[in-house]
Amino acid sequence: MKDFEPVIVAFCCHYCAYTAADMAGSKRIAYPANVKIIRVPCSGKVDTIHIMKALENGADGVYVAGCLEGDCHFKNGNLRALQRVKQVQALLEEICIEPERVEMVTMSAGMGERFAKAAFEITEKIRKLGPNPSKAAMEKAKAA
Amino acid sequence: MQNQNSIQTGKVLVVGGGVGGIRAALDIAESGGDAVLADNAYSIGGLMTQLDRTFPTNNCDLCTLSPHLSESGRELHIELKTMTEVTGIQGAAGAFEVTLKTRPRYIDVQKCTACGECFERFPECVRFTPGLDHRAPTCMRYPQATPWAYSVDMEKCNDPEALEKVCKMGAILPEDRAEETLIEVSAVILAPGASIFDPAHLDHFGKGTYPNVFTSLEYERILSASGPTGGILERPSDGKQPERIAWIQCVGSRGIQKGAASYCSSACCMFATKEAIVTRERFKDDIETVIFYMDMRTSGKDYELYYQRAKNEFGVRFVRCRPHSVVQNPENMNLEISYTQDEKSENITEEFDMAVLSTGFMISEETRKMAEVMGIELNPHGFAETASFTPIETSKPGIFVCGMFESPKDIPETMVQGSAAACKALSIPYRGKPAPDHKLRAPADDAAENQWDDYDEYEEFPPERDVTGETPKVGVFVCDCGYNIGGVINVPEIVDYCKTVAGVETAVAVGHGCSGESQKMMESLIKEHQLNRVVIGGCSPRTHETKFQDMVRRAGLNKYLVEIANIRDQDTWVHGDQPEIAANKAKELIRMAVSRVWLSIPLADHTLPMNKDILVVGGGVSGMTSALALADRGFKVFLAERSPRLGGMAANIRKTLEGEDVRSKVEEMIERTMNHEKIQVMAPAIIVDHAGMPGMFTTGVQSGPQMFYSSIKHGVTILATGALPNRPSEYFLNEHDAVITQLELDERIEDNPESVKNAENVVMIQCVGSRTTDNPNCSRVCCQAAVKNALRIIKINPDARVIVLYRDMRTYGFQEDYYKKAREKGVVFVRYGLEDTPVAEADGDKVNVIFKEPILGVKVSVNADILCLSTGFISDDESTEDLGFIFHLQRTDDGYFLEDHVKLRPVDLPVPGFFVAGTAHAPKNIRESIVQAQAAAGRAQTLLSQDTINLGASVAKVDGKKCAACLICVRACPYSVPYINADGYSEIDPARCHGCGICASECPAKAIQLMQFQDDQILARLDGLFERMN
Amino acid sequence: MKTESVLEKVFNSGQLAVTSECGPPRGALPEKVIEKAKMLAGYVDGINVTDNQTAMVRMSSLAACILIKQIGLDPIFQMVTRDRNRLAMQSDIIGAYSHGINTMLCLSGDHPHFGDHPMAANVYDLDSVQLVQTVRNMRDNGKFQGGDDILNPPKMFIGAAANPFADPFELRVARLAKKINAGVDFIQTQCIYNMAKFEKWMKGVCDRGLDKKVHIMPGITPMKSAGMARYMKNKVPGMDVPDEIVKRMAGVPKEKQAAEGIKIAVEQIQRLKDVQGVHGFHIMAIEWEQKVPEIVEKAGLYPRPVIE
Amino acid sequence: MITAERKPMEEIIASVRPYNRILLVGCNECVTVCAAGGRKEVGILSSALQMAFMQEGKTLDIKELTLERQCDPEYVEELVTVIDQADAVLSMACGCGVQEVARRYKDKPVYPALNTKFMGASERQGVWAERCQGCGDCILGLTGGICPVARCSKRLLNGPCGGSTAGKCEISQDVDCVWQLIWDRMKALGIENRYEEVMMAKDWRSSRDGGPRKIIREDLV
Repeated sequence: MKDFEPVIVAFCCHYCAYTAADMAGSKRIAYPANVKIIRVPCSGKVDTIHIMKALENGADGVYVAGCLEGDCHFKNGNLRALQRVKQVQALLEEICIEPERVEMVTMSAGMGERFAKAAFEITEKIRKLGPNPSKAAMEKAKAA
Repeated sequence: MQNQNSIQTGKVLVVGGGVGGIRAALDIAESGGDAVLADNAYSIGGLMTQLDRTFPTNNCDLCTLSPHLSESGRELHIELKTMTEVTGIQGAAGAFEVTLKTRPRYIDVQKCTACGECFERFPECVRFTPGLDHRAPTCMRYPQATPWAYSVDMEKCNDPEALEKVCKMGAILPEDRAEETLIEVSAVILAPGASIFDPAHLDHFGKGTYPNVFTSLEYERILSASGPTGGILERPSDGKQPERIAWIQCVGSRGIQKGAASYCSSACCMFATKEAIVTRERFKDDIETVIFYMDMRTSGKDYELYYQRAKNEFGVRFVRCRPHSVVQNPENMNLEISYTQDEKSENITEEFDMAVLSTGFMISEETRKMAEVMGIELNPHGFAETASFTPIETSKPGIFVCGMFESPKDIPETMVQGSAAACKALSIPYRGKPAPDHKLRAPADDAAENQWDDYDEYEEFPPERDVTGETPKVGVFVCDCGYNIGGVINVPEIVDYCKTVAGVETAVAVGHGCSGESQKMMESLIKEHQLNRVVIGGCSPRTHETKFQDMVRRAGLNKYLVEIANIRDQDTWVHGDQPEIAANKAKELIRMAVSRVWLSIPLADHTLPMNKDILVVGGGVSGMTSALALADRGFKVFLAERSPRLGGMAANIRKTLEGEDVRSKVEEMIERTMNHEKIQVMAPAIIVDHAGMPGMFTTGVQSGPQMFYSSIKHGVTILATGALPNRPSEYFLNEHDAVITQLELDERIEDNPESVKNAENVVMIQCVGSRTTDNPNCSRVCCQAAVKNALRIIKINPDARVIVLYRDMRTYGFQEDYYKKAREKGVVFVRYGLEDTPVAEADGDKVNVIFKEPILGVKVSVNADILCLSTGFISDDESTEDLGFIFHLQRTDDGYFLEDHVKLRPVDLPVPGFFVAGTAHAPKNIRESIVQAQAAAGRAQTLLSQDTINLGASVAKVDGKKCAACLICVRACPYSVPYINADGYSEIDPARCHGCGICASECPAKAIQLMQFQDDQILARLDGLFERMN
Repeated sequence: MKTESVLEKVFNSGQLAVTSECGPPRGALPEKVIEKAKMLAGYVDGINVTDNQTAMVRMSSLAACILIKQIGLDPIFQMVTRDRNRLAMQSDIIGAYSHGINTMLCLSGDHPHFGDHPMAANVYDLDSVQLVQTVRNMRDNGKFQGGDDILNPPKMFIGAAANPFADPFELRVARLAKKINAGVDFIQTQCIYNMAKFEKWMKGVCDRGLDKKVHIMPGITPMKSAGMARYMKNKVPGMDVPDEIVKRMAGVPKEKQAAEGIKIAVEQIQRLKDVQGVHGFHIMAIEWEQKVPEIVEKAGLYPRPVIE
Repeated sequence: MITAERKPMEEIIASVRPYNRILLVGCNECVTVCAAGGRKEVGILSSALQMAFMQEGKTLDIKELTLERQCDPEYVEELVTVIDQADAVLSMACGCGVQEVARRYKDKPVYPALNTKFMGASERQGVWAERCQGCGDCILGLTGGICPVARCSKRLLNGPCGGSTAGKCEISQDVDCVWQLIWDRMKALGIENRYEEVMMAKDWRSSRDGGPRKIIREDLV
């Protein structure tokens, strides 16, 4: 497991998180390349299925990044996203996958540092958890 | 409710095609006016296009400017006249007749495709930068040049016939002649910019003699990827990469050298700091950077933080001194710089590999001549004469000024003035004879008739090609963005990889994809390969999506068939030091975009009618200026002021530095505002709620003595809420009667001159409560206030001893003259450092001020009758926090509103439809506040001139066949848009849909899809990402 | 006289009646039933036998009633509608009557949620009001609920419960009226601690003249300890225990709390004796049956009248 | 509307474990409206199942399909083209739908993925509450439009029982005492005088107690 480089999908809302990611870039703040950003208009657009499919396709972790609480460009999309993340966490628990693989984070558009910090922390957390058990088992099965 | 511009505006002539002129012309065009943009050069762009990167974002500005350039190039309300100068003007405001003379270009701009064939064959030399290379007969100024055509210097051409034959398009016109045109305009904007001080005559700096001495602009070109060395930093003397570089400030400014201007050029401190940072950023510890300066004048918004970062993060060394000479070591061609410092008596000599002279800005002879033709008055420095309350108005009504020609300044200030000039120019009613080519903006009454009927004729896009049924053919275009992308990853290798990605028809490297040249290339590739989907590997779609959407539109595709992979902002900028990782990520991002674009479908935008009323928040000078500017144009303005009376902070100021009477001007302004039939003043008033989008905002205001609630409908919002006078509890302020602030001193000198008449000693301490940990930025106005008040005290009481204790004297621009005058009049200026701040002790009704005399190095105590603290500004944190929350606006760490782009959009706030003016944006003086307020009014008009609001295509769509009418969308929508229609399924009005997609992700029947973000499109990105695994 | 019930006879004699109760054991232990019943012999006019009280499985009420009847005492057959449908209930009523049991109490019963079989199906084919109606129809019309004639119809003296304190309070008198409409003869109430509120309810009952149509027996439950008082106050739904009672219990030393509880019960009976419409007392000494004689004596309700 | 909710994953996983090819069928009626078995839930379950089995080193061939109504034979007929490609059907319909699929495809094992709960109404987004038991003999006209059969824990027709406290049922603070609601409503309608009429014992034949029920509309047959 030494060489395990997790693949993490980050669904980022256009108005805050995606902008924060750009901001991190323009400030040249590095963060792990493990994090793959998918832009959505609002974190409330992130469907339970999107998160599930990301994991099913092989992501080791998924997080939804939205605006700060009370700051959602679309009023409450971030709160809805949080509820869906919780729903996925409960479902993952039912199928014996660590619910911590899925997470919700919030930040404002100017928080390039926070974006980078979240990317680091989540990457490290997933690195510790190891590969997505579904993907790992399949790879083992294929090897055998 | 619908108030429209009731003034007929004629054309506006904009002289000068730098950023200021471009901004002005664009704002005029966007506001529905027509502009003629004339520039003496071969193409527009001005100085800024020669900069590699700009502060404080350190972006390469070619890319940030170019969208403006091509907007300008394509905008049919702007007539572009390059190689053109003004030779005569007749008439008056409202009806000027201007004669323009256009030199021959020898190239037919319509035919030239800028293929470069002529340049290839006559490659003698190309003038890309001033001074570093020789001149070419065929000259392209820079890759994004507009117009999109070369120009020929026929005098340098030995064989015109051969040259003519080279061009397959027949665009070369050896017989081209100069041409004179007479145009009728209602107003003129002068934006000729400045030229750079030429230090060649200064023997002691060796410019022109020593190969390794440059001007800062030359150094900028060397760093530039499109510069003469292709971005490679090496010494001309031996081709080696330098190890030590020195910057010498104030070359040609502050009257230091022979022939130097006496004013401060304002931008050079930041300019040099940026160059040093960029150098350190790129070369890390391989290159040592030192800046020799007199005062660091980083007084712009957040500039002080940038300066601190340069020192503390990038390790740029700052040395306060005046280097007296640069001497070349003949052996190694190194440069020895000698200087002395205040605190040390000995002469220090340091050796450098390269020296950069921070040369200041001058007004060129050409500009002076133009001013003469125009008949406007100039100040003694050759800049246009203006006044604090009419900061962009020249001495001749109807002629306005913006940018450097008003005073030396940096890009954001120039952008602000550009917008302000547009606003002022548009306010001049057209009085000339009606001419068919004057597209008059109609008044409200008959607006419907003709205002936008003829808009279709401006339509420049070809019809959209119907791609339904076609198998997707994807073209991938990868930008290098100079070093931004190309310096980190190997773009050709990425392109080769893209060709292997399933579904990709072709992949090409396009350099600066945003440049005119690259755009043309992509257009033709799209047509040639019959591409029906496009992926751009470039910068963030947040900034450049529109540009590439327009590009594919020109190529005949629907604008939603392009997808941008953000391989710059989210890849090469992030993983700059890990090229391999960056390359892999770039491939991933492009793969994801290809997979996504495969499923893109053509979409149409939705529109809504525009409410043309304006809400201005804040009734100080800025707010009133914006309100009056818009109301004079016929717009209805709601002006909400928190306090019962208008006037703001300026109501407490008596005089400007230049000696103008502030009080009477402010009173006059209040009078006009209160009585203006188009302005509804609400005071006292507080904002309590807000909703909507640009063109249809609704804001709840409680106002009047009873604080009644009313709901205002408006199309745009201008925030001019100001800042607060800072009043930190330091140096016995509020405790001892002898301790006052500059504001109080100003009042006392004016209202009670007797009280200062007998003062023997007046001590002023600068930077009290500014440039500190709590309030890290510079308050900008305090140095000028100190100089202003010192001069006034000396005038009343010539025997008074006035001592100003300062950290850096920041009397930028022409304020330097007053600083100089104060020194001549005997005002003593003593520098202090943070390690040795002055101390005060109460002494009866006086105060002893103890400070260190830096030259002697001893402590001195002065028994002061008045201790005046320069406390400057502090943001109105509570107000901006509340308003930021209500309006969803971002703020800086120190509580000012954060603009959309610090460089290029300094008046626009990130939330569309919001603009900022005055000290709510950053500390500034009255003159600067008024300019920004006029600019805000101008920017607002660009929105208000539209009759409809474009809502984009990202709206939710319901598939009625799948809908179970469960009402989940009806309940989930934050804006209550969906409803169950008569047919029994959910319906979403695209005009009201905000495009968040919450309904789509909640819908249990998956009957709702958000256009542009459909589920399969989002999942396609995952497929693209995980392709390598599966 | 509608029935042979001793209880009915005491009421008719115009004297205050006394009943108490006996919870059947959770096992086949007939001696336990007999032991508890004997403690009450001579001190009460009827012994309520609970029916799977608090939704816990116990010896069937019918069987325990038969045991008590066999030793010559007078059981009151409690029946809840929770566990049986109308067929089972009617057959049990006939069965009981066959053993000489002539007094019963019709209840809906605690919800299984509270008992030891929360997973059980609850029947509730009829509710308590409908059961009262059914029993009255059997007695007065000699008909089963389905309409067929009964051979030797059971003559049951019909009781029901009332809780004067449950919400909505304004409905409590109306619900009593409804039970009277259905044919109830006597009412045993929930334990009464809030005297004032009970009196208010009784006033409502008397104002409508309902006291003339039904015999009301307030429930009296002596507290064993301050802890029990607190428990009743906080944990038992529909119970109204005023703070004074809890304070009074807590105000005496632990070893004297039981005596204090008895004292309170006696005082309550004394106070309610004179309330219009109160025709007797139902003394529920939960798992404390041995104290009933003492209460009855101290309250001046002893000896019990001898009814022929 | 019929409400349902997804069975625990463990149970669903166990039911389909023997199979490789699963036809996962949703229903676009009631269970879509109560967010239990529409297209979205089908997608989520499909993904969850796939991941669960991947952990056992196995990939399922899951075909997702959502029918307009699983309780109508014509719609169920639509499965005919894909049924042969599946070893088993996992139905996300209510019990009616599951049975309809089982009836039509006799040789195909059919498993329910949902627990059918009750006939209810949605109180607000995401909250559904039981409203009707389908007793077949509606008494709502007598009870102010509020059903004690479905909403009284003891099904009392002459409630409330003694456990009613502050408008709540004795079994839980989260359950309204329906008799409080009925009483309030009767007062609002001014018909509180009818409260004291004894409501007669109900004839349960019209309910499930009378055996499986059927409606035959001769005019439509």
